[in-house]
Amino acid sequence: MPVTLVFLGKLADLAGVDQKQVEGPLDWQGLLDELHGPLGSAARQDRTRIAVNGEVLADKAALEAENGDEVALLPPVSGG
Amino acid sequence: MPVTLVFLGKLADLAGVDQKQVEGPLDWQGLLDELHGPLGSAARQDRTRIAVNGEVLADKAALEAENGDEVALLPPVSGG
Amino acid sequence: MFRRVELVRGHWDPNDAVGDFASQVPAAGGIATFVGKVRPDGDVEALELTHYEKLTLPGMEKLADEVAKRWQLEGLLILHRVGEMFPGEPIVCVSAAAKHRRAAIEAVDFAMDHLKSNSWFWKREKRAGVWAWIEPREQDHSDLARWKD
Amino acid sequence: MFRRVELVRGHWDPNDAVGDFASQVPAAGGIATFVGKVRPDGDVEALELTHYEKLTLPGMEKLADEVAKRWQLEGLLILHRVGEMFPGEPIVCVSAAAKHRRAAIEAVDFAMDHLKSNSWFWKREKRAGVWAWIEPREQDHSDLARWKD
Repeated sequence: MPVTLVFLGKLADLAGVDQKQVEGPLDWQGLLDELHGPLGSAARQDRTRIAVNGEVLADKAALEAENGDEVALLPPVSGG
Repeated sequence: MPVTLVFLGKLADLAGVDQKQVEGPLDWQGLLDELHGPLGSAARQDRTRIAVNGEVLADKAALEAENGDEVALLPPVSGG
Repeated sequence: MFRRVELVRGHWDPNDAVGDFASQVPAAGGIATFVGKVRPDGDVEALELTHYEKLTLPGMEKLADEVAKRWQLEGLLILHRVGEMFPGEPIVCVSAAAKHRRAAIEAVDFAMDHLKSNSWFWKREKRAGVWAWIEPREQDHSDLARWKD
Repeated sequence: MFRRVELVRGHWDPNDAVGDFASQVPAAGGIATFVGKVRPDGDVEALELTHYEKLTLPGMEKLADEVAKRWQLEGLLILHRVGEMFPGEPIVCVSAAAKHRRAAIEAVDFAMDHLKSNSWFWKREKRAGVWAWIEPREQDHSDLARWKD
């Protein structure tokens, strides 16, 4: 079972899908290689967070995902 | 029609009645003459207010009630 | 602005009142509410709230005027029970509807502080069959002081 | 302490939820409540709230833990709608029951500020048939800053 990428909020629009499977292991550079154009830019933004299996990473560059893990890309929440 | 005295809260207990009629005109001294014992002491306390026909007096010593008026004696409200 | 300010003389359900109120303020983004009950505190058997016809409701109306002046509201509900009631029964219900959350919450907070310490109600409690009048609480005065400009 | 924290997936009536909640907290002296609705603001046709299963509800539970730690409550209710909804429909309902009024009101105020600006929800609005994502608001961050120790 590969790594599942989950796109939330406007990142799902940019990705064109809610989820995507990629082959693990997956580090930060490997993730960026999967994300093209505006989606890659959005992922790089400071306020976009990454969660692995429901744990939000303090430093997303420290991403280390194995096959079977779920990696979520979280844009800023909407508020209001 | 005489002046109606209205006793609120614990003042009604001290007066033994909720209301009482007295002959007008009635000023502050006249009112105190009507109120005996603990009721008179309670009326004198700073925090006890007087209302004439629903208007609370800024200075209760300025009381000037005529026959037909309603004079209410208001102990501190309970809160909480 | 929709406004309902009343004394309640018998058993009531504040939740029904708030439901009715909500239906009157369709443009509101939020509704804040506080419901106060007779606290089932150990040995209190009953509570009686006395009011004075010529001051109590007019005072609540003046409070509503002031709340409506300080916050931009779509609606304001102030209901206060009078008479004898029992532990667990509702005493007071204040609800404010506004476009924005903070206005609704602050309006309720302000109205409750003023209702509790600055309104014409006299309260007595029955414990072990004996009625005793409740004196003002210091806490109420400090609550009220929060709103002084 | 009675506690109910849930995501709501379809049409609902917060007033019914608050009525049920009230019946669960008989020892409370007061219940404060906030209900937020989709504001019927001119041209908004619909609103959609997206959540993330692994974070959103767990985050709401953590928020409830913190509220319960900061205030002495008899009960806490946090309900948040997800999915597509229409103007006038309820989005969120927070209710806190406590012995004392200030605890209940502050707990609701705190929970709302954190739900609004610090919870895992993404919101988009449909205007004139076109969906657009809502960006964070500065106001929410200043609301949140009020609670920093």
